[in-house]
Amino acid sequence: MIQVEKQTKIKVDKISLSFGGAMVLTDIELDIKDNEICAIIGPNGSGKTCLLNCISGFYKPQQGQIIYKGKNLIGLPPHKITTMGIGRTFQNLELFTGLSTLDNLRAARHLFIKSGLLASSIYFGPAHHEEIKHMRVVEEIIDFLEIEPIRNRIVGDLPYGLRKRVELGRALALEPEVLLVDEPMAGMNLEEKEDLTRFLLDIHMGTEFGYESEFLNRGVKCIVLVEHDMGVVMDIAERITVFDFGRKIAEGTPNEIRGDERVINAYLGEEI
Amino acid sequence: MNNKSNFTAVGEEYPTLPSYLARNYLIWGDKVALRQKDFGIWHEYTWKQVYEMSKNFGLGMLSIGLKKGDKVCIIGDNEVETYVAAYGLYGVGAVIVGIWVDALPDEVVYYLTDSESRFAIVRDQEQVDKMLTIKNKVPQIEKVIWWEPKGMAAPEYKNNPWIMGFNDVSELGRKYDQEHPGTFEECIKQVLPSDSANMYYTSGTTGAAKGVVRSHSAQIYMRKLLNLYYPLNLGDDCHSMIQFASIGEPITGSTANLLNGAVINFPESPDTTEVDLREIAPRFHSLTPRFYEEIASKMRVRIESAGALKRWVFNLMLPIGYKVAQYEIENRPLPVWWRILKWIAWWTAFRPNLDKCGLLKIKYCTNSGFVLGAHTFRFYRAIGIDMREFYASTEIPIIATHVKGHNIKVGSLGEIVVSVEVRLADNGELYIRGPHLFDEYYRKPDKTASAIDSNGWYHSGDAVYIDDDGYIFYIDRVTELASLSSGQKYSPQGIEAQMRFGAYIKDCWILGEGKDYVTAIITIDFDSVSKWAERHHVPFTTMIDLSQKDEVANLVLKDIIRVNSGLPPATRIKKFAIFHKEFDPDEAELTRSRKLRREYMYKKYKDIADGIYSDNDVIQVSAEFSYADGTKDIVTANVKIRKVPGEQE
Amino acid sequence: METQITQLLTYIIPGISKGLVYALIALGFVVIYKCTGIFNLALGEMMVVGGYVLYYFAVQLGLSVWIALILAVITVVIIGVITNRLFIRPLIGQAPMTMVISTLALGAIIIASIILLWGSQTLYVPKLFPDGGITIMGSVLQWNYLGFGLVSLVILVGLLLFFRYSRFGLSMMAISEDQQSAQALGISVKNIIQMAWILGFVTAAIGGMMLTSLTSVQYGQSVMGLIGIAVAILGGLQSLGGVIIGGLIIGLIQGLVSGYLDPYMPGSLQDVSAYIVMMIILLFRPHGFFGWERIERV
Amino acid sequence: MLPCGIRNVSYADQLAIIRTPLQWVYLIVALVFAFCLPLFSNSYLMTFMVYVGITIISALGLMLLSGYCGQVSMGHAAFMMVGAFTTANLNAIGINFFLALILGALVSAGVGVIFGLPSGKIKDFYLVLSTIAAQFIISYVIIGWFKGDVGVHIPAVQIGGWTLDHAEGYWYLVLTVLIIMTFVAKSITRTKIGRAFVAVRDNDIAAEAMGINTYGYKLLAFAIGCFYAGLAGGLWAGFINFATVDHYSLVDSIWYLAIVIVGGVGTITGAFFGSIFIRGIKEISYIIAPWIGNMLPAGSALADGITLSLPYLFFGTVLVLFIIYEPRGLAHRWEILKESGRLWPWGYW
Repeated sequence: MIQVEKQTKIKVDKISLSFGGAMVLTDIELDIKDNEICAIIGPNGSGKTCLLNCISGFYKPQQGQIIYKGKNLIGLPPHKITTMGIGRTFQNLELFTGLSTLDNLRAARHLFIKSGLLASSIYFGPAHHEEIKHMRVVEEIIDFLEIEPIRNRIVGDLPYGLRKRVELGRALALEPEVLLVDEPMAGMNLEEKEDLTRFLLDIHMGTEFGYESEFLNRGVKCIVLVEHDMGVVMDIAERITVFDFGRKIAEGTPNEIRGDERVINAYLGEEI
Repeated sequence: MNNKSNFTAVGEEYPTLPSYLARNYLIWGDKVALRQKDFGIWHEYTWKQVYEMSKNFGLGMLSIGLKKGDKVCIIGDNEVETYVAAYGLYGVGAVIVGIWVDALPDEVVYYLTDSESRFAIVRDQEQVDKMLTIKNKVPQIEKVIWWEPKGMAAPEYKNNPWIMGFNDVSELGRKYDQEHPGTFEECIKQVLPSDSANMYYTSGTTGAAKGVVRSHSAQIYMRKLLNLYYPLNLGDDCHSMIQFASIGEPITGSTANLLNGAVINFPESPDTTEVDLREIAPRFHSLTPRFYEEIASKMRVRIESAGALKRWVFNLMLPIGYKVAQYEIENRPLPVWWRILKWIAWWTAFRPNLDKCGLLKIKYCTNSGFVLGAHTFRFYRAIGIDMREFYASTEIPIIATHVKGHNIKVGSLGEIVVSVEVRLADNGELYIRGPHLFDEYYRKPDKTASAIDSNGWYHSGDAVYIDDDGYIFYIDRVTELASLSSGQKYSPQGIEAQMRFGAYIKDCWILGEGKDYVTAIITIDFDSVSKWAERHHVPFTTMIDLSQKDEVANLVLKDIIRVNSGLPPATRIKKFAIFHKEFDPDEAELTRSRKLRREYMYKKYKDIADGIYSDNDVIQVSAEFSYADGTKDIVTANVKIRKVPGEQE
Repeated sequence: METQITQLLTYIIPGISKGLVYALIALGFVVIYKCTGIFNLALGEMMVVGGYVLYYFAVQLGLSVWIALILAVITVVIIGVITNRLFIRPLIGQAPMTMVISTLALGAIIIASIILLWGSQTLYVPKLFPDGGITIMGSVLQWNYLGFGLVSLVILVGLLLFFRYSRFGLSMMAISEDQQSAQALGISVKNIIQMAWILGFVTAAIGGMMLTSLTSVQYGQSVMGLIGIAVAILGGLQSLGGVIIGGLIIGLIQGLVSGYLDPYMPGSLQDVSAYIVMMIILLFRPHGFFGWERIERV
Repeated sequence: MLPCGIRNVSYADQLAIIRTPLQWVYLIVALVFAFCLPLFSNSYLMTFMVYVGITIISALGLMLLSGYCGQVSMGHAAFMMVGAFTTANLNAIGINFFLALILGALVSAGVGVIFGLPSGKIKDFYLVLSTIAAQFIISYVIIGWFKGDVGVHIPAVQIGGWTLDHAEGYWYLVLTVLIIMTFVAKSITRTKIGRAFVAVRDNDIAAEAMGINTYGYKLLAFAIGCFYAGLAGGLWAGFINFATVDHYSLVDSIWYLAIVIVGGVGTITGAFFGSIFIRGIKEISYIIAPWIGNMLPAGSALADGITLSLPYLFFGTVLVLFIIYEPRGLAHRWEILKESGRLWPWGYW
């Protein structure tokens, strides 16, 4: 394995978040580095997801700042942050349930389709060409995630496992530099977990499936994985941060975390 | 030998399969040869492209040490790469050994060692892993070549010299071609008609699998004979889902592609086949009864579940279809009014129905393997498909068939095809001789000797009966014929085929050898039965629960009575039980070609096989049961034994 | 100076009392919203129904006004029960938007039946209070206005106390917080919704009776119900008390506008002033003065 | 479900709406029929058809705004009013009708955006309220400052030497506009913008996460929707040669909302079905009301009330019936029928 230098991608600097008095996050400090899968674990309600929501702009921390590409993300609207190259999936699926799988992914290509109102209302011409171009990209994602059979199914009717997959694909379609994955394994059976793990690794390493779209071959180098399933985290994460009651209680490699007292306490001796 | 004339009639301007590849490159260069669905749309490959790709691959194989006459095994579903590889290998004179994708590791080991293959070309990670697990058992394999890159990026594969990518091989080939141009063409010339082209392992219903070696000329004669009865034109769409492991492949696929220029279409993925088949709309189907029965019951179930109007119209038209079919079967001219009715029925019921299941463009369907149940056969002809029996075996792929324009005897295998001679042995066994006979069982001279006698007769091992008009009627394998204690002979497979026609019956296992009467152990088709149960508000929890419901039993009973009506009273089904699970190839209960493996079944399920003849009406059966994710455990169930009313034992 | 104040008063007092009536109507709206979570766009029609029913008893049957009033209220309760059964019950559990649309349909049907029963012409209801009034600082304060202000105030306060302390009020609060857990507590959501619906209907209707007895009754006035909604928004939908403040503000604004702006503006600005206020509120403080905004959980 | 044997060999095929020759035939037949309609129908029917056509144009706008982007508007008629009066007033000061028409639509779009502004902070019902407010404020402004109180006269529309003072003639104008605007609407819905609209409707959080500026698209939806409304309003005024506030009341706004719901939320065809259905109902109620009235004792409240009340009654009943029994509208029912036809003779695929 060739060593790549890991400079900080996102710097979370002492952020605190509270909902009407209730402290959800306190003085969180975190360096999300490039070229690694960084996992955030912790018991339920320990503020993992809240952190993601802060990064992707859905929550506005009262204190601290989140530096990405030299900008402070706090205060920016979510769609701006997405445009800056931070894609995400949601813990409790947020899909466009009325649309087909295909259209869900196409909707995610929004950022890259340039044709404006006029072109769209004429359709034939530039808009048409763009649609075709992006169909290919979307289809490659579908091929990558092996969801061809449900291509034209309405997402609302799909089983949970497949929906998760579609959502991952949708995040992928944003061609993000940083991918925030929120509890991808929740409610999955063994097989689905294996598949998803495989996909995540492929995304991280970059695929070599001879796709046309560069970003798929390149892959997403920086992945933040919020997960409850210890096994998976220990397998694929290179660095783990542990949250408890909105505080960071530990950080390190899987092995360091295994041994860490506070972590074991936080999990009340849960099998790690 | 009056056959000689027929040979010349068939003609032989191109002696080998690769020579056809070269011809097509010249005469059809920009015509479509293969069509693969990928990324949601159909990608077309012209003969030029296919030729180039095959050439590169073939030469690539040479440059990694393949010699003319080497055996190379192919494991993978049919895709463009499969065919490119095959054509490339034909070109450089290698012999293709097809192996079923779902073959168990031990089986693979056997095939590889028996065929002395030097290379393995496999589709994907799954197969590569399979190869890796058996690596030390097959030392003669020099390289494993994969073509589906999914999951192959991992270092343990990349850094393993034993494993190689399809494209890398082609790349080597491209270089090789630049260094010595014209090599491939030269190789093609080197290949002789008598050289072996393919090896097929006959599914082991009896003993260990034997490698049937077939020469180029044998393959080509096979296609030319087929063309006399089932001509295909340039650009006709075909769908070849039969893997290279079976003689069915050249019948539906490669030879049609090479000789006739039919286009082979490949679905996107196994899961989308059903959808893609409609888009392909193939012109020619050559399947086994099992598939036809599945399709037929699919139609029936989906029409059953339709609204009243739809059902009414279809059921109104079906009799017309049968009547018209009867005219065609008896080869009588169709009266005008029946023509009109036929037209109406076609447009109101049959055409739309065929359109739904993708059979609309079908020119002919041939059934082989064993005889198609008369009901199914008539049904297909009724709904407007030119269904014909087709008597074939791996050793000699076309022996007899129904002929358009002759009258069609339902239940027969049709008439002997031109250039084939037959002779009936005293024990009723059929001896055959013809130009497309196989060469030998690979490395089994004794077996070969016993199969092909000194004056070239092939002992088929089929017990048949030929009537005065020269129609062949299949009785059963000579070895498979069973007889009751009374000595009454009957054919289990025949009855099973009839049973399987039932929309709700998946499989059937007929017992009775040495017993006083015939009994049946039936497995229901869970999909259709559960749908039926929902529609009729029959509550159930599992397959096991459902299978023992009395309502379901009555459902099945209808079919038993139907089948019994067509049997001599002595061999009618007297008792039956509905099995609590489906028979499963992965548990070796069926062969890969989905035939029952009786001896094995009898061993495995002895308790019920005997119990059904005992007087107790519930029998506890315990069987290993494997879940989708591969985990297994023992399932025990109480299977009810039921009597068929009106049949005294 | 003197005259200006008198003038001011003559605009303010009606404003206040009208505002209180609005508050009453708005209360009907809020009650229904809190329990069922739907915007009742039939509010105006409910209001007008009050007026017509009152007219029926007071004029067509010629009963004395106050008896008519009581009978009218009873009738309205009955109508409330019926409409609840016909329109609300079947739709419980539907998407909120469809419920709202169905209230539109309800409104249309009410109007239709009103026209069928009373025709389309304007009708006049006898005044509840004697004419004339007391004179403060030279300006005459109509008994009507004072009366209505007082009555509405009493009803409002009464209802507020009822909601705060009665069992029904509390369970209503519970439901508005969280239906599931409310059910878990053994509160029959169906009944509460029915109660709320009737209450809302009655309050709106009473408001209607008063307004109509001030002026006249005509089905076109149903649009005034929308002013009630404006008031509710202004006060904040989560708070019952807010409606009083909201009502007063709107009422005052209308009074003042009618006095000081309308003379110099084409059309009558006082009718739209409520909507302009609502628009502004929606733009800058959508949850109103006493409401609170929900945090989007992602 | 396409006929068997039709393959997409390119994404252009996959995206195409019309895939089989038969579909082309249907389309052409339909168009020819529409254009030949005046040849075999009286002026009463044509007048009705013109109204229907204009209604559809307006409904398309509301469909995009409410049906696709999910921003329910109860002030649609008001925006038509804007279009009507702008067109009329501009026409009155001597600007060519068609130019005035376009300008009217644009102005209406602008006004729409203004009243769409709250959509940044508020959703569903609240937005409904702000659109209701729009209804009143707009009509107040128009009555106050743009001759709304007396109304504005528009001379018969002229194209070249041809005066469209009769329904037959005007029908062609309306039809052309309708075809163009339908095409535009369809195009918008099948491209970036349409998908963004649906994204905002289905799940605005996810939409934001997809980099879609939800607020921006809501405003855009208002602009487009109100542009359609303005266009329709202008055409309407042009047809009856008069712009008056009475034709664009809150009740009409509600009718338009009903059209969208009855037609089927989120479908272009829905706008057609809805408009024809609702217009039909209104027409029928107008026809049978007097007929019923005559059967009732003359002079009774019922007799004179029936004419007025019947539309309300129909409206209420139809709406509530649809909400309870066919919440996804006629278009959905139509789709089901079509699918069932294509599955013939199968029950499911």
